[in-house]
Amino acid sequence: MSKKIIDRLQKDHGDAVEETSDFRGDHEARVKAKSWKKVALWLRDDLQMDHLIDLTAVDYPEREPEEPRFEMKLFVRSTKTNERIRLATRVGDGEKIDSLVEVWRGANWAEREVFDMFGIPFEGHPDLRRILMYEEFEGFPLRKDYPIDRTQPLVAYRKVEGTDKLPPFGPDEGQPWGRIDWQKRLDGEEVQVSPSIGVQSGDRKALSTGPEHGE
Amino acid sequence: MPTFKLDGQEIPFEPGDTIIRAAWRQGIEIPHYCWHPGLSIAANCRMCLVEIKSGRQMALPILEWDAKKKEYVNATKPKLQPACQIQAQEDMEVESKSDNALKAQETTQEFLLLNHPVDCPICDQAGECKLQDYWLTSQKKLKRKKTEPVHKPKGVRFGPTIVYDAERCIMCTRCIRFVDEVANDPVLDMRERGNTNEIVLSPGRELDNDYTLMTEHVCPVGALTSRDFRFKARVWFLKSQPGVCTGCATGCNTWVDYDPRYQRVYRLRPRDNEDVNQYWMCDDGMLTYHAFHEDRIVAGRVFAQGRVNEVPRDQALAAAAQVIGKAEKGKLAVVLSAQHSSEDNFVLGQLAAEHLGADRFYLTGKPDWRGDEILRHTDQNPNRNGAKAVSPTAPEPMSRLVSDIEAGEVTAVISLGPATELTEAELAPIQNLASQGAGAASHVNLTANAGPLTSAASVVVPVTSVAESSGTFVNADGIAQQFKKAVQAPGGIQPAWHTLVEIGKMLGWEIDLARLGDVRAAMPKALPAAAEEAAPAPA
Amino acid sequence: MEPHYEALEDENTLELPSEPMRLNMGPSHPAMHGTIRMVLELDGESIVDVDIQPGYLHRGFEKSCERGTWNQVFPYADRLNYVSPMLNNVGFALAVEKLIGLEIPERGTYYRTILGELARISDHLTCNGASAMELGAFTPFLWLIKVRDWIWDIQEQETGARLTHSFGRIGGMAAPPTDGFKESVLAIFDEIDHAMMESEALLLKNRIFLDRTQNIGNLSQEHAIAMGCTGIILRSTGVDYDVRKAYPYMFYDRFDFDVPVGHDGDNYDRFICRFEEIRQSMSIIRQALEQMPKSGPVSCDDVRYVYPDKSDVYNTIEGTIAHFKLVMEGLKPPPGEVYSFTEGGNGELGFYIVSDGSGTPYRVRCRPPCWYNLQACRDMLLGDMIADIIPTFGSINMIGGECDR
Amino acid sequence: MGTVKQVIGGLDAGFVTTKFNDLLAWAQKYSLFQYPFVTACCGMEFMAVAGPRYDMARFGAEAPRFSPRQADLLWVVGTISQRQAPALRRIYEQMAEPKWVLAFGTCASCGGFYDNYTTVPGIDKIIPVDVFVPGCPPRPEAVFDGLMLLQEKIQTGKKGPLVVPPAHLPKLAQLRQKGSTVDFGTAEIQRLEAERGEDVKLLEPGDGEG
Repeated sequence: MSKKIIDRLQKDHGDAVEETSDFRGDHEARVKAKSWKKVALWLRDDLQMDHLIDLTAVDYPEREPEEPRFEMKLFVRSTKTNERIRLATRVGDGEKIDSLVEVWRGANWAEREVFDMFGIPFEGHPDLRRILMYEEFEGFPLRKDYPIDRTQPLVAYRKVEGTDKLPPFGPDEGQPWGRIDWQKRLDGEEVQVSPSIGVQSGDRKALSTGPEHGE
Repeated sequence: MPTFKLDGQEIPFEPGDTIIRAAWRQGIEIPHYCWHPGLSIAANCRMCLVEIKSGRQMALPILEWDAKKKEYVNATKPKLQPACQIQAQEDMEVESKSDNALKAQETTQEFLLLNHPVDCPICDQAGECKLQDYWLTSQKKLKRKKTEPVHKPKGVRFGPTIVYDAERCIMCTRCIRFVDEVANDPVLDMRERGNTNEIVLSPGRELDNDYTLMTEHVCPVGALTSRDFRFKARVWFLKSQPGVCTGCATGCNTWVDYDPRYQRVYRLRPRDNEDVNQYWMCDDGMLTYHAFHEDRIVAGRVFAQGRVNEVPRDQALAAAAQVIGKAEKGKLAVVLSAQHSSEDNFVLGQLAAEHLGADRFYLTGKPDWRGDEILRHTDQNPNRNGAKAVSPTAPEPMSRLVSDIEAGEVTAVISLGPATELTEAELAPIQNLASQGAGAASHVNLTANAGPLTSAASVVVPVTSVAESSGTFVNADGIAQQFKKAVQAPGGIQPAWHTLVEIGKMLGWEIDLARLGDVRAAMPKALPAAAEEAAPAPA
Repeated sequence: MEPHYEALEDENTLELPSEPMRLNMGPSHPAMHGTIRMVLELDGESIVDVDIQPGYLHRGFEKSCERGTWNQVFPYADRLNYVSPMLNNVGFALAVEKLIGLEIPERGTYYRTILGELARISDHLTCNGASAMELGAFTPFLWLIKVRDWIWDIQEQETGARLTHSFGRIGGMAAPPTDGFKESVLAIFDEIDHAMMESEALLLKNRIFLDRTQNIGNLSQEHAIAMGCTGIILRSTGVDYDVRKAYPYMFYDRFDFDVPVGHDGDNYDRFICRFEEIRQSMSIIRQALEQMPKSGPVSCDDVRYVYPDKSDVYNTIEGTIAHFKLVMEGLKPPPGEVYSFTEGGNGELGFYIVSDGSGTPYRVRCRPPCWYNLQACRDMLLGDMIADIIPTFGSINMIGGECDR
Repeated sequence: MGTVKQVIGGLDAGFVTTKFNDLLAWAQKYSLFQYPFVTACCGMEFMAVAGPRYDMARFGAEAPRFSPRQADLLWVVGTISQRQAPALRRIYEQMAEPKWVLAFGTCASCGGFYDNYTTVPGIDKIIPVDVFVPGCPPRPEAVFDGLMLLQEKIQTGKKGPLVVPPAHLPKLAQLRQKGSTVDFGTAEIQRLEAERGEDVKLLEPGDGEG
């Protein structure tokens, strides 16, 4: 990852850049969502960033509503100069973002995966289908508020005796301090996730709160 | 509001606040063992030492090892001061993360662990132990001392509820200060000095007052453990839901700690609430969780052929519906319970008034007990005010019900909860009423536990306990507080209000109360419950 | 992407123009390794269009990582590219160490290098053996699997497991090398050489093999780069991109080794490149074994991240607390995000990890080389015959666990 | 060979009589035609099993048939995702009776540690299973244990699924285990208990406690 590119980006597309960072030598530039494709083209043509490495997203549900929820990440490198850069942008829930397939054909499957896992629609993608999950699948697994153990079987399970989970398996499988229950956290109900993070109440910490069973 | 600087951050404080308290109000924790928001200041653990940049600098002369000269040279280092004792002042500049402060914390922590036994695997505090937390944040080093640690008494019985382990003790004296200042029963003190000193009981006394379990709660390490909780569960498998104590009319706020794998409650802990219980609870209150699981009514009971038969829940519901359906107009007595949530009482009162035209409402509850001026209220019932508030007409005492029955004005009773002030003898008329069988006249009781009213009923319908349902209590001061469902009720048991709705549906009534939200919406706005949310109280 | 109709336009094709036919290969097909589905658009025998559908082995790697502690990711990472688990182990460990800023002792790094290269050898042996078998040459498969088993014996002697070791740790390795490590590694090298020579003797003069690999499944350099291909697939087209050379990590800058590149990116080049890489890996291992310190720790001693000695855990309270904190809450890296990449069995294996400062990863993204290599498979297949799918797909070395994660 | 009823003229004379079913079972158990449904990591071990060192041919089960109609033993090797499940179900239904299913590895047996939105928690949720081979992946030795269990099952016509017992489990514990697949008889158990009894030393009062 290289600093020169960030500087050139600042110079040529200063208006598009929202924020730059270099943590542990990884240079990242966050650009406005609308100039996502423009900057990508510029990277490919002016900087010979011809080698697409990866494209993915991260879900920060707690940013909403002030900030867009998803953060798209693009990793590209140049086969000529061996330079690398990480490009980022923020997309809200349901907002469209320009597809990069015309810039790097390799983005095709990567974008399909992001669409499949996070539900981010891409503008101008040749065929935007689910790729890892099946068409019948509802919801987007890698969103934080999708419960990890919610299955949607295609084949009805046989009735087998004594194969359901018994304690200590079950709701939390003995995970210390329990799993993070994102749904509750977003509802603002969860007092604490683990002793390491969270509010300090009185003298002794509250343990993480449990699931509200219905009602 | 004046402010001072802590690590460059502006902290507002009220005049008289110490640094640590002002920071704590902002949710910033300065490492500490002996300081407790509800206790006096001892400043003896030296963990909260901070560097105060503003004002007159104090310096200590020290000898410093000079690597070049290969000898000790005279040097000075700033004098650190305990954040728990120094009062915050306008524009004060405090450094709790400066090198000197961190060094001091590290050294203090190392000394505290110097003679600590290797007990984490068998210690009940493991997982919520300050020694563990601060080791990670402040020390981060393995042991340097190679010699045998000092040994001190283990497993000393302090009283019926508390066991003391001197080796784990760090002498923060929180327990001593608590029994002295809060419980007003100064039986604890410390003897000896240095690495041999320990907590002892006053000669001839033992730790046996109404607030002994609090000493365990304020203990920042595993020195004091409660005989009720020790060796029962591991805290990192427990989860907490905000609850309200059912012990008395004070309505202390609690954390209900339960294990989601076994759906069982293991302990109650006080939840801070400046308006109600500050940081404390009484022993009887902390032990009320036993009622969530012990002598529970999980199946229905129907009195027939002169004996009580256990029946499944649905049959009990049918029998109850039959009794209520047969009840003569105006001769049905509705007994609300000060032990049940406002929601339960409200639904019972509403349904009876609307669909049965009942106008006789009575209020039952546990008899008064010995109160004190700390927390314990003489009224043992958490929700007397709430029940009164939601009752269609002002409820009569139970004694009146007895006389009404004797006068023959009441031939059927539907009652809530197991508790009653009446004695065995006074209950006799209700008993007789019940023993006539589930026929013309009878007594239906909805309850979670067995109790006097239960044994005087001809039909018993199981309902959930407080830990298994959400609801609202109104305490003696009229503060309405909501508690949350923690564990799943056994065998599909439903809350009392829901059970009543089911019975009503069996009788073909039109009821549009499906969820708790509907009930709360329908409850009189006069009740603050609809507005106020109890959980979790800002410290 | 428009379908490819070259075969129809060609004058010399004697076939009668026929209706395009839809054919479904997989998801359970012997040549599809069980987990890929190809919907083919056929004209006669030649492939007009193909829709490759991965995802039949999606096991929720990334979601599962957001559940446990950082060290609990290793078993999952093992099963990404399950032909060379140690490479994934090391890759993930390096990523988290980059996030924390941990330096691990020299000996540990060398140890990682050697075990990783052994895994790479077994990966290539498996791939070439299997693709030869799918072309009917069963004997090379037997020979190569035989030597692969010897490599696994060494892995087992070191880590205790034949295949899925979970041997890497954040800040080092689980255990130091065993006593006979160097000798046992050097002992099998001649065997590997021998087996490869024999297999090559059988295959490289074999008309059938050559016909089915040479100029089959060609991939042009531009396509390969634009598709994001890495590793053998990219190198076989003539691009000398190897992470070990381009961005040397660990001690790869201390070794002298070559990066084999192909010429016209067909199955034959890929096959040859794999065998050549095995030889390079062996020379790397030889050098590493020489340079590796004879004694010393393989893990760093920062008790916030690395498990303390058992003797400390059992005898001192500090050790007990450290163990308790690491097991129950997990180590806590600083908040932040890094992307760290290594040369995996199939190309650039990247881990993009996000930490919120807690003991549980906030996001673990694995950049799977197979994913992009398989994407380029369409370009390779268009215009070829249906029978060419077998060698082409075999030479890509698609590993379901890594591709679908 | 099943239960030999009667040997006429000694074995050298070379013919014995037995029940037809036993003979059939004996023939079937040594000529298993397998359909390898290989999806994941376990496939690598499956290669090793088929490879020269472990040589599955010894058990007469080496011939793979990639058409379910020609196979009578279905190896489910590796994780089965929800998306793959219909294919597995279909293939099982296409196989002709008599057919057996062997769950190769932990994922196939119970889903393993992939307890999430996409993985089937054990193929017995989809199709009936005859033998479970635990292990992630199982060692070839364990696989052969499973194969022999299956042969035993075919021969004796045992009902219900069998599980390969862990290797490290003490023999006594194995015997005591519910649904143990091997029956050494009570005499054996008593003998082992006797052995165990000897090396158990009773603590003298005061021992060990300082």
